[in-house]
Parts: sequence; structure tokens; C-alpha cells
Amino acid sequence: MRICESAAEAVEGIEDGSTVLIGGFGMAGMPVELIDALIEQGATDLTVVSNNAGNGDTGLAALLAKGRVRKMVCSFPRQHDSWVFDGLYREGRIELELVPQGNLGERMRAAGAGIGAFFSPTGVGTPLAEGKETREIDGRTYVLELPIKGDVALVGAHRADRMGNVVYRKTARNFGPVMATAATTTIVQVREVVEIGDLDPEQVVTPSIYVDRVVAV
Amino acid sequence: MRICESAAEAVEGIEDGSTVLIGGFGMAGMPVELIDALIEQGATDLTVVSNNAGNGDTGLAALLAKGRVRKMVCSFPRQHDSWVFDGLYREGRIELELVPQGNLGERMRAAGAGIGAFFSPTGVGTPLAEGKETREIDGRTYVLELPIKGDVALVGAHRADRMGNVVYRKTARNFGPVMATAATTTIVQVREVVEIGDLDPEQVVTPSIYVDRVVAV
Amino acid sequence: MSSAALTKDEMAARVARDIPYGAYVNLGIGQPTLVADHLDADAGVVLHTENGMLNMGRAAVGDEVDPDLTNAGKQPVTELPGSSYFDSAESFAMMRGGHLDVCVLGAFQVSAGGDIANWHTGAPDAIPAVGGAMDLAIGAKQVFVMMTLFAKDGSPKLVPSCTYPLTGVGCVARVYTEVAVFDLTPDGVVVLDTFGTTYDELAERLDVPLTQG
Amino acid sequence: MSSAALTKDEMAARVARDIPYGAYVNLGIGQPTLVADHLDADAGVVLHTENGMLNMGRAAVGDEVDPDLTNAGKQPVTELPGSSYFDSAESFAMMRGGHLDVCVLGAFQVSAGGDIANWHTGAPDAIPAVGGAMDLAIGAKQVFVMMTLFAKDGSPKLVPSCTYPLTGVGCVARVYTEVAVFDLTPDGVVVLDTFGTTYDELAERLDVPLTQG
Repeated sequence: MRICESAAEAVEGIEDGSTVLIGGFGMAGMPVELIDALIEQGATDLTVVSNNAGNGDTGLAALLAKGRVRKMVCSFPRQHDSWVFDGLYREGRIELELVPQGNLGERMRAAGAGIGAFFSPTGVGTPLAEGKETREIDGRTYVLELPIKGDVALVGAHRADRMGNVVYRKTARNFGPVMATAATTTIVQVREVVEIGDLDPEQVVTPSIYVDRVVAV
Repeated sequence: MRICESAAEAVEGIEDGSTVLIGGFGMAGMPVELIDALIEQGATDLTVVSNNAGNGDTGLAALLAKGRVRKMVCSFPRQHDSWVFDGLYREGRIELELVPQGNLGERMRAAGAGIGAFFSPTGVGTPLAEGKETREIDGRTYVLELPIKGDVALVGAHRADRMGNVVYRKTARNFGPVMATAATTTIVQVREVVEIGDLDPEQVVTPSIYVDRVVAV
Repeated sequence: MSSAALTKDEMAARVARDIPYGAYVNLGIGQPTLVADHLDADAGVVLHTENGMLNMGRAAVGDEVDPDLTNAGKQPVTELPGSSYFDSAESFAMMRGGHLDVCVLGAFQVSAGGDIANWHTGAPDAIPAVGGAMDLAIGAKQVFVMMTLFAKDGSPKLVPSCTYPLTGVGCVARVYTEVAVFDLTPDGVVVLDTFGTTYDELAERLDVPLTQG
Repeated sequence: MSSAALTKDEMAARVARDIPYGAYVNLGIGQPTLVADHLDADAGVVLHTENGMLNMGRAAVGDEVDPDLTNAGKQPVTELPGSSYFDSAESFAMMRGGHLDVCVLGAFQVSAGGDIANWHTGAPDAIPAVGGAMDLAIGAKQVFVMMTLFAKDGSPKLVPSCTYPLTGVGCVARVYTEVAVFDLTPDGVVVLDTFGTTYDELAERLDVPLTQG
């Protein structure tokens, strides 16, 4: 675990072609400063996994606008302010894997928890399950879903201690905790880094074992 | 959600032949008063799912001693003070399904989360995977595991509010939160019931949606 | 039978009336959100939002607005006493595990057998987006749909079989429209209530067999 | 080569020496627990206990004893600053997902190919109990085994193939014994260190091919 002095330091070494998990539901929990640093850092040909596909012209939308993302894996790209993604998609300049939101979270949880695959109740009989293995178990039909593992996770959180224990705030928690478990390198931006012992051990949401780098922004 | 006046009221209606999930790792988090009330209530022919198979002569061990349990599903029955279970098992008076602890937790999580089955990394190539379906995924072999669903969960926790939000204390948390999600009726004993609004929403571990009855003991 | 078709607010009120005391409820984006305005505080209904919260309060105004506290539509909201926060995996585990009592969804089409289509028109230039719709469709003990009964071109949206891409199969329990409420049962579609129309008029305009409730 | 076989404490110290700075470590029940006594506070090692805690402290004494705070052996322990608590599903997800750097297990037998048997003797009257052993065996980046090299009857416990029921397949990286440390590599068993014995003596007493490290 490393406390970084800057967002630039926090995103060092992210390679071209990486799969990057990016937290946030809309702008709540989106690690805007880490994304800005990633744009500056220059990694390209990325696969980005995030619930949405960017809002307005900042954060994830800015990364998309720079042409750094080959493929989006998300549940809800189409929003009133998703014009950057919309344009790229209509021009055929970005690939989209659309995943029901519950499968998105559960597939990342599976990656973090060592589950090889799981039978999901969601999407059965719909176009999003086409071509996927199904199985009836105990009278109900399920679709087999595979883990989504990241090379890197970029997570926006509230506070971290110097060991890397992390707490979130309200609904900005969303995908952060599960993404933190699912990536080889988990990078967390927080509003404040506190001393070891300053977080109540009962309240830690992402334990330090999952966290590789922390930066206060 | 009902706040019960007594442990006896809390265990009302548990039927013969039920599958009962019982929290605790050893005595930490074991809902002793609920188990005592269940003994008094009289339900029998039970399948009990719990990490251990009772310690000393109280709690789960007392339920076993009364002959109310047809089958134990657990990871670690053999302890220095598990004489009640040991005796029943050697006399062939109780059935045992031994489950690796991680599969035990994950199978209950699957039940609570609507997962039909999952490929687990644990137990591959061991006697506990014999007869189970295996599959190689991405170069690693996994064993297919099915959900464990309870009719009832008996959970020992620290505090609850009057809506049924629950917090635990230290390592007494263990199986409580996952069992609370996996049963049709979840019954929680706590040391203290507090008013709605007295628990910090960020700190709630078992949200009220999972809880059917609460009793302070 | 009422004398006029319901307004959106009246439809929302009608849905709210059918939500049992103490229920855990998810209201989908769009029209279903209106239902919240018709739930009395003493109905004990707890609202779930897919982005990770139980006991969500009303829309935030003025100083209450907090960018860390939004609903599934990404609008600022408030919290009520007794709320809880959790991550997305837990939030969807809650749905998918069948812990919600009711969810209310909008729809393009619902079939007599309870299939729902509400995520994609299938138009070739449309950008597909599903969000939590498929999880909600299969994840609540009862799924209510709230929609107009007829599309702009006059074609019915309660159909023998959906022509739009499906969201979920056989999962809708009840359909609330401006002119009628329908129960979808294993024995067929039952008309529970009509507003500004008659059972016979409905039977004529719809392609699905109806029963009078 | 040391001049005498190691005591249990010396073995524990030898294991502790090989745990990297800042590692997340699970110490199995029994002998591996001793390793904790040999980890310096400035080694930055964080101990995981399967019953739901990171950064567990030493055994609790006197007033520190709290029935809500125990280790995997159900003994009272303490917490260190920076600890965290979580439920059993999360605790095992942490293991099974490969997030622990090292786990140290006892064993009845280890095979040259890294199989481990440590949960069941296979005796017909034994009450089987597995606990978290199978999860730990497959769940850490590196699995260390700490055991005596020979059983009470003199038979080796590092064997060509385990005869006891297996706990995990091909998962052990290193074996620490009172007379030698072995690396289990894809190319075979490498003797890293000997204590009170020689490479040649080991090669004679063991049925597995050895390489001098």
C-alpha cells in the first residue's frame, strides 16, 4: 500500500490495453481526479468497466472523448448528458458490452471472491442472454455469467487511513467496494487521509487488503 | 418486522422439519437465548446449518442433546468441547454434511442473492467434492456448489433499531449477516433495541429488509 | 368504473393504494417515481434505490442537495431515519434474492403471460441501455407495471406476446394504466378496475382475452 | 546447515523470516499460530483471521478478554490500530479471491507436487472437520506448510503422493520442518536449508527426488 502525493503518481504504470474498472453511479463516487490523471498519463486502447458511460464533458466522458477507450462494459450508457459516448457509438468508434447492472456488480464480485462462474437469475429469455449457457435449477432458469476482472480499479471514496482502509459516503459508495476487490491494482482517491486507528474497525467498508494506492484529492 | 417481547415469542411458529441457520463461530455470535427458546418451543427433526456443532452443554449443544436435530450442516464439528455432537455422531444418531467453511458462507450468500449455483475454487480434488460437477474455467478447475437456504435464521447480534437494522460487534459478526439474507424468516437477538435513527446509516451491517423479528435479551 | 381516464398522478395514487403496509419497494425511473408522492408516512413503506440505499426520502431541495446522495435517476434525494447504505453488489443481491416486496416499472409492452419489454425499442440506431431493469423485473416478490394502455399510434401495449426486446419473462403481476388495472394471473388477464371506459370497450380494443374481476 | 534440529519456536522464527514486509497473512490453527510471536511490529505484517478480521493482535490477557473478539481457534485476541471487521462470506471471499499473500498451515502430509492433506486422517471412527482448511489451501498467493518431517512411526510426511484425504491440490509452495526447508517447484523439490542433518541423509530417508538449493 502506498500513499501517493498526487493523482499523477497514483496512476503511474497503467498500461495500454488494460481493463480499468471505474467507480461511480453517474457522478456520485466517480474518481474524477484519477481519470484526469489517467488522461494525462496517456494509456490507451483501454477497456473500461463502469456503470455509465460518462456524463457531460468531464471524468469518464473526457477519457472517452480523447479516444482512449476501445470498449465500454456498462449497464446504462444512454443518459441525457452522455453525448460523448453517444457520438462515438453512432460513429462505430467504440465497442459496447451491455450488462444488466446486477450482473455487472455480481460478475466483479465473483472476480474478487474467486468464483469461477455463476448462474444468474437476471436476463433469462432476453437478448442479453443470447448465446449464453442456461440451466434450470430447482425449477427456475438461470444464465451462466463469468467474472469481470480488472487490471486496475479507480475508486472514488470518502476517507482512507494510512494502511488503506476505506470508508465511503452515502450512495457514492455504489460500485467502489466491489471494484476494489476485483482488480489487480486498486487505486482509491479520497477527500482525506487519516492516521491509522482513526477509522472505527466496525465501519471500514473496504479493508486495506484490497487497496494498493491511495491519494487525497 | 416485529419487535418481540421475549425469545419465546421470537421463535413462535418454527415448524418440525425446518432448516434452521444458526449464527456464531464457537460461542461468539451464537444466539444462545433464541436456541434455548427453540428448545422450549419444541420443534424437532431439524436440519441445522452452523459453522460448528455446539460447544459444551449450552446453546446449539443443548439443542443437539435434546435430539431435535436430524442433520448438521457445518464446517467444523470436532472441537475440544463438542462432546454432545461427538456422541450423537458416533452412535449414528445424527447425519453430518461437512462443508468447507468458505463454501458454507458462499452457499448461503448465493441463497440470499438469488444465485442458482456457482463454481467454487475450494475442495477441488478432495473427498468433499466427490460426485460434484467440476469445470475448468480460464485454466483453473472449479466445483459446482448449490445454495443453502434456511426456513429460519437465528442470529446473535449487538444492537438493532426498531425497524430491524442490525449492527454486530467485532468477530461476533461472522455468519450473522449472510444467514440473515438466506432465510425465509430471520430472527435476531440483540443486547439492545434502539430507536429508529439511532444507528448511523453508514454503519448498518444487516439492513432492515432482511430482518423479520428482533428481541432484546 | 370512474367517469374519466386517470391522470398520471391519479395512476400513481392508485398504485400507492395497493402497496401493503410496511412493504419494501423499488420505484423505477420515470413515471413510477410519482408513486412516492402518494405514500403516506404512516404506511411504513421503505423505498429502495438500486444505487445502494434503503429508506430513501423525498427529492432534496436547496441546501439539502448533496452530490453523494442521489437516486437511481441520479437526482439528489434525502435520507429518512432508519435508512442504510450498501454497495451495488449488495443492493442487487437484495433485489435478485427476492427480498423486495414490490417493484413498480414503466414498460413499452407487457404480455398477457407477464413478460415485460421496457429497456429497448429495438430501433437500429437506438443506443441500448438496460441499467437495473432486468434485475428489478425478476427480483421483486410482485412486479407492478405502470404505463399508458395504448401507444401514440393507438396500438395496445398489453399484448398477446411482446414484439419489443424482452426485459424479463413471466414476471409481471399487475398492470396499472390510465383506463384500467389488470391482474395477470395463470388463468388469464383479469380486469380489476376501469376508468372512463368499460370492460366491453377494453375487450374490443385489446388482443388478449379478458376476464371481469 | 545448523548443528541441531529446530525447536518449534525456531521453526516459527524461520517461517517468520520469510514473510515479506507488509504481507497479509493467515496463520492456521495450532503450530502456525507460533509464527505470530516472531513477527516484529515493524515488519508491517497484517494478520487475517478467518472468522472475520484483519490486523488481529496478540492473545488477550486479563481484562482484555472479550467474548466477541476471538481468533480462528476461538481463543480471545486483541485488535491492532487499523484493523477491520467483516462477515464470514467476505472473509472467505478475501481468501478464495487470492488476496492473502501468505498462509501458513500445518499438515499430515505434503506431496512433492504440492498437494496437502491436513484435515482428516481417514480413520473410520474419526469425526471429520475441515473448517477453513480447504479455502486457505487454495486461497493464498503462497501457501507455506509447517510440520515435522517425520511421523511418530518414522515415516516421511513429505511424500511422492499423499495417502491421507486431500485438502488441496498442487497448492503448497514451501515446507518448513525441524530438519529442513523445502521449496516445491515445477522442477521438483529443492532443499533450501538443513538443520542437524545433511542433504544426503535427507535424500536417503525421503522417497521424493531432491535438488540441493
